[in-house]
Amino acid sequence: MIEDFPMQQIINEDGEIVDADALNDISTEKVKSFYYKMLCARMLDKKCVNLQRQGKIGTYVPYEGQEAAQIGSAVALEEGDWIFPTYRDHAATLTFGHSMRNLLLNWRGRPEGNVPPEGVNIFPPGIPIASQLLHATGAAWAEKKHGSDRVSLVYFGDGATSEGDFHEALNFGSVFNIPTIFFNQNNGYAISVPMERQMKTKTIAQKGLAYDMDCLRIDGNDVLAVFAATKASVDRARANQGPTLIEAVTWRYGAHTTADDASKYRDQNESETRRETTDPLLRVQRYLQTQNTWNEDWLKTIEEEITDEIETAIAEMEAYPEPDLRQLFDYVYDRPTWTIQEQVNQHLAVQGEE
Amino acid sequence: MIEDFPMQQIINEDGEIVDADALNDISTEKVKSFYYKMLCARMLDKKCVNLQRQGKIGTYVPYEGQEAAQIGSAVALEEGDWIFPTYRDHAATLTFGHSMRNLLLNWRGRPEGNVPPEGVNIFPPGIPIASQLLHATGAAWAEKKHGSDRVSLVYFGDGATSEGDFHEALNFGSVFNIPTIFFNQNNGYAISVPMERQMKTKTIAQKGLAYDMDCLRIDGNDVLAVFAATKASVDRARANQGPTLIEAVTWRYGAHTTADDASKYRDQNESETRRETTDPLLRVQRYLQTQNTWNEDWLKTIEEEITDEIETAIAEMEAYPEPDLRQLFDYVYDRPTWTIQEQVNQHLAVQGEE
Amino acid sequence: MVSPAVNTKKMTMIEGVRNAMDEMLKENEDVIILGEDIGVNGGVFRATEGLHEKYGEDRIIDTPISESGIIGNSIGLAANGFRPIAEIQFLGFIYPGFNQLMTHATRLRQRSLGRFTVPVVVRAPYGAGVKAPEIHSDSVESLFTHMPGIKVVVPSNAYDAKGLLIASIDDPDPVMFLEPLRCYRSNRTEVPDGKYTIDIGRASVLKQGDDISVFTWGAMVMDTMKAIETLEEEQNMSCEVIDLRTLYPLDKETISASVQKTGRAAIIHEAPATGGVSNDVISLINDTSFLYLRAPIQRVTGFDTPVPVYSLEQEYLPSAAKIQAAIVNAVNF
Amino acid sequence: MVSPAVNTKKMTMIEGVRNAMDEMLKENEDVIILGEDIGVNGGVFRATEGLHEKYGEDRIIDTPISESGIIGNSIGLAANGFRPIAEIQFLGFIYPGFNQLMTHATRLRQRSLGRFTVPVVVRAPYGAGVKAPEIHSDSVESLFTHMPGIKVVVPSNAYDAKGLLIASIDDPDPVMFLEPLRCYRSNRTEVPDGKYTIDIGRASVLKQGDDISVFTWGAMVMDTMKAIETLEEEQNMSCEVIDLRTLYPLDKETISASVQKTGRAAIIHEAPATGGVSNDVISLINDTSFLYLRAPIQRVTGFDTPVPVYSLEQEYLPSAAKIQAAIVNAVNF
Ligand SMILES: Cc1ncc(C[n+]2csc(CCOP(=O)(O)OP(=O)(O)O)c2C)c(N)n1
Ligand SMILES: Cc1ncc(C[n+]2csc(CCOP(=O)(O)OP(=O)(O)O)c2C)c(N)n1
Ligand SMILES: [Mg+2]
Ligand SMILES: [Mg+2]
Repeated sequence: MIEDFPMQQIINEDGEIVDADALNDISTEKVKSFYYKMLCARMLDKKCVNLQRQGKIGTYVPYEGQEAAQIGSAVALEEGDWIFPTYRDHAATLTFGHSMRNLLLNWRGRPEGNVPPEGVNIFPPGIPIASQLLHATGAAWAEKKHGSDRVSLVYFGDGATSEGDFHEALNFGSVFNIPTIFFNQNNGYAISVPMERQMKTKTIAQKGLAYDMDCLRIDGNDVLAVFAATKASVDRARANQGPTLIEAVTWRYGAHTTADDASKYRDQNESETRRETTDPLLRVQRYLQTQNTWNEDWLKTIEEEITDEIETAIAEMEAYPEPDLRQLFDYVYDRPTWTIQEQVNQHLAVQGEE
Repeated sequence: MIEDFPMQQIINEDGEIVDADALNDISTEKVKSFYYKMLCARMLDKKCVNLQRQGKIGTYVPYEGQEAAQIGSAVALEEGDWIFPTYRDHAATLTFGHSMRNLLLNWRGRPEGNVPPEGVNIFPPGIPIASQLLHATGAAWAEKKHGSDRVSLVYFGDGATSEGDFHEALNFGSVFNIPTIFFNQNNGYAISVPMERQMKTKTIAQKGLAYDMDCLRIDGNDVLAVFAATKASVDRARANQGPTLIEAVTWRYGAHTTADDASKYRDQNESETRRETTDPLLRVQRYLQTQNTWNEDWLKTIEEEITDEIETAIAEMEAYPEPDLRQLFDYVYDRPTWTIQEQVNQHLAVQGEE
Repeated sequence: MVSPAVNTKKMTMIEGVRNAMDEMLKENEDVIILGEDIGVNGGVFRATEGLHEKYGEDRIIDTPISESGIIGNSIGLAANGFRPIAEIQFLGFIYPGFNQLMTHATRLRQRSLGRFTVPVVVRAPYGAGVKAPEIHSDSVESLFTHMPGIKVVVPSNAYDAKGLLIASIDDPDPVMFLEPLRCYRSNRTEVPDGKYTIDIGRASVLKQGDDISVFTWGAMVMDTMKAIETLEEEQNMSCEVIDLRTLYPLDKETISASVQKTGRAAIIHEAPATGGVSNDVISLINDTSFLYLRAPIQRVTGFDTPVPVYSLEQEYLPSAAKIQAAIVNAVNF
Repeated sequence: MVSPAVNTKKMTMIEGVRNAMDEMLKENEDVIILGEDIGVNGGVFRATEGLHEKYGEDRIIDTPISESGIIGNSIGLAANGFRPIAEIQFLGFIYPGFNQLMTHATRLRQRSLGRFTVPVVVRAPYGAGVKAPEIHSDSVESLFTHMPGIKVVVPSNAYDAKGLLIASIDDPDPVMFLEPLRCYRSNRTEVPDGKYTIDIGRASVLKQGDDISVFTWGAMVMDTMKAIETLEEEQNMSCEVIDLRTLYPLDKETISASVQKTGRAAIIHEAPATGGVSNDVISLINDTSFLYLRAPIQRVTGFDTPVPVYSLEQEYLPSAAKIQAAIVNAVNF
């Protein structure tokens, strides 16, 4: 079966062009903008790991290694589209327009973290595995019913394919021909459990056959391949040609979260090797180098730019006003029930006494 | 995709041999014994519809038309194997050794209906759609862990493939190489919803591809094809070669239940046509006729035999002692909790006062 | 709420439910219905009969058998502008969709500080006493009253059903709308034409009385009224009967005012005693009316057992004798 | 239950949990564990650390991410001879498996008149206060106490955890074994070597007292004890503190004896007030001890809201001040 789903690439690990036709559609400027976004995401991720160590944010979920998958897919969307991230997909949400400050506030345990800028359709990250897939179909179905050509894209991991909701969402998507891109980041592990114990199949793409759904497998570390495949799927969805299941094969370098110890279940040398070989940023760099469009000064400039942006966001996060009790009480319902109102009153009465 | 899953037959609608090799393994005696069981099931089913009309049993779920699928599969099992029926699979449970009396008691709202004879492994019928698939994998997994070669077979309908539990069970089955036969009776409808609205795929068999599971599609009205395919799958499972998904294409002639009105959602003439063409009993009769082994006297004899058996079972059902309150209280836990015990006492105190 | 000029019609409760949906489908294009067998078939209890023909398959949507899919998609649809009514064929089959309710439908507003909301009504027939197969008969209201972020409504007649269902569809938050099976066709009430609402959170005093406050809802309303009728005749006793109608939030004023008047209370429901909504009512009375109580509060409930198969179903349901005994106990305490 | 000659060791609660499973895995080949990341990884809280190495992957089974699959398969395994322990990574992720618990695990014995039984223990860490992400922190004990056919156990220390978990694994019926996250490593108690059991259904009187009976369980035991310590010092008051330990069935004798002695009661828990187990305790007191009550029963609970993200988590949890205020309210009533 795996032969039926070859891993699609546009540029390979060494930065060599594999699919020149596909590359034609993508300007060097665009490639460089992808690189910029990936670098920004990576620098932010490293920073967050540090912030967690310093106790400035809580347990953090790193995505380092998966930048191409998240950014290549997010840039293929347009305004008015919808994305449904998991806890690991903030490279995607950042790319799609979430504010860096709110993204940081999320890791600081602040409800604002889930609130995207006005007009940007990003759902709060899905925590119960695979449950968000059904919101993605629902929201895209609404677009279709309202006659727009907007689509939704939902992120989920290899492990998520084991949940019933994965199946129900793909079935709904195919039965009602809903414009949703089911974007799987197969990073090889679900916490400690490798793909081989999660499923018998060697590909996730083939699961689309159970729904007569378009399905493909791409090199998730090739940002160009990710972009091109997602864009094609999005175009099809916009044209009412139905949903697509994309398997983007990738790898997380780090632990599952900052509370996880990856060395308990895998040899972390593998990650070190991969940094030298399949890394998504390095690959673009190599490609630009072979094209003679790589420039160390440019790199330095953008590194500085990004550092500034991140430092500003962190400063904003740190200066952010204290959490407000009303965030706990006022948004359970449109208007608090008497039960909640009474609880607020009691709470304030006692905590005032302290 | 449907071309990859041709509907396997051994004898066709006209009773002609399609697969002579496969037929070689099945003696005429065996064929006649299948016919006997199918006739018994059909006569019982008709009787139950009548009993329901007379108010002697509650809402009844008929299976008429699906006798070949249920009986061909159940006879492929052996002692010590496990079956997991739905509400519609009493032709299968009867064949596998359930008592006709208890089967009738079930429709009379009696808990004894769920209790199979000692040593016969039949689970109570699955009511929440698809949930029983996971019990089937669990029980067969237990056999495998205990080192036996017993297998489980689980029945479910076309509609059941939409539930998350279908997916989770097939995934567990394939990951742990569990000896379970996932036996789908695709009767074209889930209450009023036709297969085309339940899924986009034209076959259910292909859903096995999502798990790298053996999967096939058979004519579920050809009892010989059902038997042969199930037997082969069972043998493979016994030899630790893993689970199989079988799609048996069939048709229910009647309504979903005696409370359902099928004419609301489909043309019941279709059923009448099918009685003359694809009927599972008629097909065996035609086959035996072409073989010159059909005998009207035999038919009469067995009809009388079966009538007797059914009448006896009905008499037993009607004479069965009144329900016992202890059945409500004594089996919630191994020993009633004080809460339940107190409730029994209060109940008896008041109902005694009446 | 109802203008006196409006025409009324006698309806069964299922007709009231259908009529409410019809009104709202007519009024608001964003109202849609999702469920199993609700289209051509009109629902297994005919709640949606005729609606598919009238509003088409884009609005009256037969779904695959997939409760998580129904509720999960309804969340996405609701967050993106629709007002879905999700029909669960029997409440006993809502559990595969429990995760979507518990972790999403009820929390999305809070999780997004109001950015995304879920105006979904989940309708489900429920309760014992109609000889349904196993698992079809659960009364599990309290699984939902314990779920922050959703309201729980239970009508017992056509008038309430229509007014409450319209209010539920209009509500900006998720509502669990539970329809007692035994009430579907057992009685008829006058139902006004057109749109009217009954406030969620308001109980209905069915009968004034002085000696005890009897709280109940759903199908037990009928049984309670009947049990009390004989009791009052035979024992010269005056019972106040209150149909709670909304189980979350409870009607604190009505409950406490009644108990403070009568000094005694009984609660009647089908669900198991442990964890049943009766305990919340007791707790509310403890909080509001402790000093008024002249006897322990009585509960008449289902047992701490599953609802049995139908030959034993009548034993499971609170009987008239038990309701009467409980009231007598309280009054004679 | 513990012979005096037996050695003891100081353990955290998570060690007590692990030790109990180790004992039972050693004793009975049919004991197996299923769950996510419980194998090589030893569980995300290390509850199964070392067990995979010791007992092998046929008994310590890493499953796909599939809670319905874990519980559903456990039912089949249990009905066919095994004694599965199913670990749910956080209680907040049990909902996808809710249907299997509600309609099968808890009913199979009754549905088959005892022919098939489900001796399964479902273990799950739970509760707020450890800065976990959203949805990880639910306290939903009452979803299970309301489910006929399952017992619900909540230890608060290592000694209880080990004895109760062994009793749960030995129990012929399903047991929901809830492990308060905040207790995992917050204190150590002496734990005997070898096998011992604590009866399911027995509360533990942590401290005798005369003025009020304070009922609590899980992580709130620590907070309650601390709140009461200052209160007793400052206000010259004597509180009886009872760790319920089992939430279904409740320990009727211990609860009612205590309230009949003190005449006052308070219940402290993390779950939302509405539908929380406190209401069952109130109901039990109403049934057994009405005439002894000298003040309304007090509740200190979580709010009728979801557990918020961690910056607001401490506001959500019952504070010492609230526990003290409730007790003072009752005593000064
Ligand atoms: C329903 C549910 N079960 C369990 C968990 C705990 N959990 C959080 S992340 C995770 C692994 C997910 O793996 P995968 O889908 O591959 O995504 P990745 O973390 O690799 O991005 C698990 C089991 C959860 N969040 N939800
Ligand atoms: C979880 C759940 N949802 C809904 C139902 C109601 N229901 C009973 S039978 C049925 C149709 C099942 O169709 P199919 O799987 O094709 O089996 P068939 O009845 O055709 O044998 C439905 C929806 C149920 N029993 N369980
Ligand atoms: Mg992964
Ligand atoms: Mg069918």
